[in-house]
Amino acid sequence: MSDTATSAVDIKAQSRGQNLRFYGIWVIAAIVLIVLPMIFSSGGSLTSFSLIGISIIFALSYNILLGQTGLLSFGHAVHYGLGGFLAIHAMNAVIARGWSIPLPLIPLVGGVGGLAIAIVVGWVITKRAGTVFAMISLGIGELVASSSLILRSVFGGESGVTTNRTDLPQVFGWNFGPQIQIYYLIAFWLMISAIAMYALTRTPLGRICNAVRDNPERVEFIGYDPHVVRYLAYCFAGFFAGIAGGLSAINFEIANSAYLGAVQSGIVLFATFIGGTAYFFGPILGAILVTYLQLGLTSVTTVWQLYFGVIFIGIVMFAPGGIAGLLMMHRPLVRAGSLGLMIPAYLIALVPTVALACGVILAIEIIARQHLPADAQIINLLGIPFSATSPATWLTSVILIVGGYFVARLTWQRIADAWDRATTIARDRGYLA
Amino acid sequence: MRKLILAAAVALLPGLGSSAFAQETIKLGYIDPLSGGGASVGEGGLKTFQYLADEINAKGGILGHKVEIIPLDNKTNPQESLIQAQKAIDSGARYITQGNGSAVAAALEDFVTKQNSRNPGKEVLYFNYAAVDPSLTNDKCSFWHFRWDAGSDIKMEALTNYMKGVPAIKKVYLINQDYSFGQSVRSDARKMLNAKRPDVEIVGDELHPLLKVTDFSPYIAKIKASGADSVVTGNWGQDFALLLKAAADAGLKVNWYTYYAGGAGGPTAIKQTGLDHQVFQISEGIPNSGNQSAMDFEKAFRAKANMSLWYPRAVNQMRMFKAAAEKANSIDPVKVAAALEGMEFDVLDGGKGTMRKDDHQFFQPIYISSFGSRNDKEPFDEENTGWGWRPVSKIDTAQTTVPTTCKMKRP
Amino acid sequence: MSAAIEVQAVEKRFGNVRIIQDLNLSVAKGERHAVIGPNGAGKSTTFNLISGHIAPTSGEIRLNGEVISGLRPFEINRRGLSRSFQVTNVFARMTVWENVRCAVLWATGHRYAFWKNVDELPEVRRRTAEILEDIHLFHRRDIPAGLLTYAEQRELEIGITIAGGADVILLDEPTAGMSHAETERAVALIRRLTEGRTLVIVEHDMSVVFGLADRISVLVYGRVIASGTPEEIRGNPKVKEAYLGEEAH
Amino acid sequence: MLELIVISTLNGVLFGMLLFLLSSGLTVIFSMMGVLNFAHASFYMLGAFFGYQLTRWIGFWPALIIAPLLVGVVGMAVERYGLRATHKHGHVAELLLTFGLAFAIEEIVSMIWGKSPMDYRVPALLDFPAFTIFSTNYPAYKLFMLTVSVLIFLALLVVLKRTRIGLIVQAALTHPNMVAHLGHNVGRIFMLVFGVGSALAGVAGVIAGPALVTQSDMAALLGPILFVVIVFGGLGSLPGAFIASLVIGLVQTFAVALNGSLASAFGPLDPSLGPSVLSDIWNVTIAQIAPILPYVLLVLILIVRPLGLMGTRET
Repeated sequence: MSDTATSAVDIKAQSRGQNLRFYGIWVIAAIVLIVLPMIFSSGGSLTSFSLIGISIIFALSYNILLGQTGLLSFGHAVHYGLGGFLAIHAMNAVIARGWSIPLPLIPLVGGVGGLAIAIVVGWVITKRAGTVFAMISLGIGELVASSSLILRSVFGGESGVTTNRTDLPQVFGWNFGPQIQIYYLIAFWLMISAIAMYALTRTPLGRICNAVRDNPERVEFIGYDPHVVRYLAYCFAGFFAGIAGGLSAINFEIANSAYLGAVQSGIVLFATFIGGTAYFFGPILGAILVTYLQLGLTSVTTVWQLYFGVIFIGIVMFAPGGIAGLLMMHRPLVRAGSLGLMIPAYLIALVPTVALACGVILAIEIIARQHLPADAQIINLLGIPFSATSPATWLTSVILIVGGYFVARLTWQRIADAWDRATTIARDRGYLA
Repeated sequence: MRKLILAAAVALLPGLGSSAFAQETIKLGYIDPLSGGGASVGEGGLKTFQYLADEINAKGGILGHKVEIIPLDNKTNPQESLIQAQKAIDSGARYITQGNGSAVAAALEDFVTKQNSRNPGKEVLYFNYAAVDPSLTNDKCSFWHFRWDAGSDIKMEALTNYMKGVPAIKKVYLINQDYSFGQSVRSDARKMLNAKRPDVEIVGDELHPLLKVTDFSPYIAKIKASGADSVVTGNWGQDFALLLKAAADAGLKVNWYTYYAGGAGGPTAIKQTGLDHQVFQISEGIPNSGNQSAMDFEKAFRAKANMSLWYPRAVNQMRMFKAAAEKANSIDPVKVAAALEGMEFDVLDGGKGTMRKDDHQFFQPIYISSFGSRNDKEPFDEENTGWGWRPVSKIDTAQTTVPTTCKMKRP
Repeated sequence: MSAAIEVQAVEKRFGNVRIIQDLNLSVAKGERHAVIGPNGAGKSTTFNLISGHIAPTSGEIRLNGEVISGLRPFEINRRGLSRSFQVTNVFARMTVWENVRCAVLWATGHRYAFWKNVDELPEVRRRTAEILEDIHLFHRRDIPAGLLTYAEQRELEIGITIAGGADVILLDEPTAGMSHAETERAVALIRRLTEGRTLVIVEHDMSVVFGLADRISVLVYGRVIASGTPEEIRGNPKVKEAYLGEEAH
Repeated sequence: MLELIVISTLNGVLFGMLLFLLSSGLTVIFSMMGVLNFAHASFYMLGAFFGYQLTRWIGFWPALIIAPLLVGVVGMAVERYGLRATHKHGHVAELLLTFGLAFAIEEIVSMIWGKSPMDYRVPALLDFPAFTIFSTNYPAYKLFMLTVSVLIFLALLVVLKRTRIGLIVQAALTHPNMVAHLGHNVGRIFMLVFGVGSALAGVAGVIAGPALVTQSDMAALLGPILFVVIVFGGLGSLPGAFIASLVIGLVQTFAVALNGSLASAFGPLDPSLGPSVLSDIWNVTIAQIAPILPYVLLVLILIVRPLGLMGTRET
């Protein structure tokens, strides 16, 4: 086993290979971003893609704190919001003064806004980590959000500040009125920001952030001040959140206090954590999923918040690595070729688990409808209409929950067994420690 | 990977993936909170509009087109409202309506103005049924925005015209929420009272944070100390309920002139405090108005929707929409808008109203009513409290007119 | 030649409890110095005081002649002192490779750099690989540190401590909990890695202490009762009475 | 003026004691388990709603006993089936779990009881003015709230000083690592502590419900203030939480009572300057900024004393 002779050269070759694959992924991502609106060209999908793009940048910036430095912030929207406000004011100033700054540069102004507030408040906030950091960030978030309603001349009260993005100097004949042009602008900044944030993880600072996350005490004994590391990470997170806020300001042409609020901070936490904080692509998955749920779930059910809460609790308890963590758990199995063992177990478990989920959804919807008049008592689940007042529906729900749970438990056991076998094979073949 | 997920997402997105353009029905996007804290209010509005759409459809629709209400949840968030408005447009709606939150209204008004200038031929009209910020029909006014609710300045004009004739009012205390609406109530009250009743003393003028105060007793102590006989407040929701509760606890005996005592939870709070006919409301219609056709409508509506008619203006709005479309003989938003300008209309509770061409503000008779125990001419109670609204005064349309600074840009 | 570490009249109180009283200790440059003493004598506290983990209540600590008492640990580390921990204290979620590399970064001058690709720093890569080979963990470089065996984690602990190239090394019970064979290997490792540097070591295993140390200090109840070469300590009656005698019970 | 001071002091102390009822439970839970329970305000809300429902069924006085017990049971269930499983993933995961829980509880409550305020009334027995001070009535119910809060405060003191569990809790407050060595019954003690902490929040809910508004957003309104209190007082410090509760209660009530602004102190700004940040700040009254004062205090204390008022512990 001892192959010390191959050492450094080997490592170098290995990282070359990784680099190639790495550039490949970015090129593919860029192509997908370019082609996407050609396949789905309806106004609705363009709106959704734009929002998803913004929330990906926002979630990635949040993960600089949560995933990479281990800082749980409840006030990240402060940077997003102030970036948005600065961008709006910059746009209005450009229009009023006739400066020749084109729209595509405005997100950078947003980034500077987010960075500026991070530089100011970050030093105090990052003095402490862990729970105290979380609480202080919550307090600062509330403070800024409430102050924004008092400082009307800057924040425009609760109606906010508006602008008209088409009045800015035009570049390559684009006036940025149509959503498709905004989509490409967001896609452009998404690529730039994602590459930059990925690159950040590969720098000395990025690695030390991980060390601070894992063991801030020990970091002090290898020459680093964890406070400075946290502060720098906080500034970067603020900068990229500001870019997302600036893009949002361009997209909506309005900035208001809702940008800064606890809801926005909560959503980005949801997205990042559900996606998975341990891998760079986790927040991307999370942002896509949560934005999609926000857009889609709200028109299906009025209690979408409850589903959000339940999904979130489920992820915290059973899959703290998030979706990305679940996916990456299977990587050694794929390499070892033992994934095939898992698939039948998953497929069998799918049926009772879905039944259980349907039962729970049915139960929630029955309760949610008790205050509504008779004509709103129809629950449409998987295309089947159920009447919320009918005992048959209650019975169905109970049967699905109880029956689904007991059958599902058996199948989950099967998954656990299959998992043991599959990982044993992977371990034997040396793909798993 | 990412592409696959996106593809699946878009395919699944309800209402976003498809853009079926069926012009058989007139789609009206209803953009208001249907989840979260404001949901009870938003759901009430939705029921009202669905009832009104059914009423129109039962009579053959508008020019033969059925009216369909598309409920869209905006969570009282301006950005979310813009997304929902886009969603409505994508699903073929050319008309949207909204009421809760002047911040949302301002965002939507700005949105339709830009949308219509960038997409000629696909104009969208915005019917505002409850956002009362005066700026919506003044400096921010838009050709594509029509308001059926009385702006807060109009309501204050009506209220002060009523107070002019009540000599018992001598010392007035103003307490309002610290945001644009509360501030305009406060400044209008000062201005108009000074002009119409210079003898009335304003003994206090308070702004408190919006929806953040859990205990109003310090404020009540101040009101009590000031010796006020009347309080004017634009407070709504818990800010109203808590204010009244604290007042009753401290034994404060004053008359309350309010904008939103009738809002969800308001009547319950008043009944709890036992302030019988001491709480007054300014509104464009009340259940016990005495107007037979309005009371018949109220009865039918309550039977079907299981709530009282919070928004008589919504009735005016939908009926006027139909009348304007028929007058223009078209359901094209541009033509309907032109027909609405300056249109006169018989409102639900009786009397004439008019949609002013200058700023697209609807002017109508305004009622001052008080809440308390009922007599036999008042069949309707509120929120099962047993108490109901009693008309105190009717202010005619002419007495509610305020000037506008709007410089309307017409297409 | 001034001493590498000079502890003068240091006292540490927690509330009313005096953990360390009038502590005096001098370690010459290039010396291998062992600190021994019964449990609760304040050995780890002494390390915590020297490395800046806790600040002394009074007294003075010098590193190469410069006063370091009251400085933060990273400031002391940057002046050339590095320590290990009695309880394994590595970066559990990061790979072995990254654990060592992080410890190399400050010393190679990359500090908080956010404009350099960490994989493209030849100096860092070379030193990391060297240290991993030194501590026999090169073949385990891609394993998260939390998944290593106990003995491997102890070795990694030493690796992280020496990686920054500090010339004063403090090792807190590096062989605790190791089997006999593992201990021998570790001692050889320590001997090789600290060649030419100053070493202070806290150790319970007397064969390790007497085999490795040039000088030994005996700490009892927060006070140094004897200091000298292994032979002097062996023959010191105070030590026999207070420490070895006690252990004989 | 004297009237305002007396009334504001009474109200401030009352609000402060209510905050302390909540923050004491939160502090004890935090000290024992290292978990900052984000859903603590949600338990307060559950207390109010259970209290409301039970009052309608069996009357206020039984509800005052039963509702907190029910909340305590819910709390214990959360600890047993939620937090215990999450513990191995660290404190951030536990905090996130309670964060999700706060979300879910709010929605469940509004699903069951709707979103409008409940008609939760002061019991008839206490629905009279206790005394009149400067022509202002002080309601008996508020006096009752004050009494209950003080009694619970005293009871808490006795339990902490005189009982075995109290000693363990106290030990945990000062030496958090010690609880790890308590032996086999540590799980049960955690569950009990979490249950008692939740039940305390439940008591606060039952008695505050009729005085304030019982509505599904009441947790979200109070939650942030609660965290300010315990961070301000110093995480894990019971005396700190007590002082911070009173300080924040008094500051908020007095700020409301004062009408001062920079404009009233130094005269209005030159109107020709037009609206600006300066004029916003110049004209804002202390009453207007009352709700953000706790956050300002929080930031200030963290600059001066990063561990909080009485805090001694790093995390």
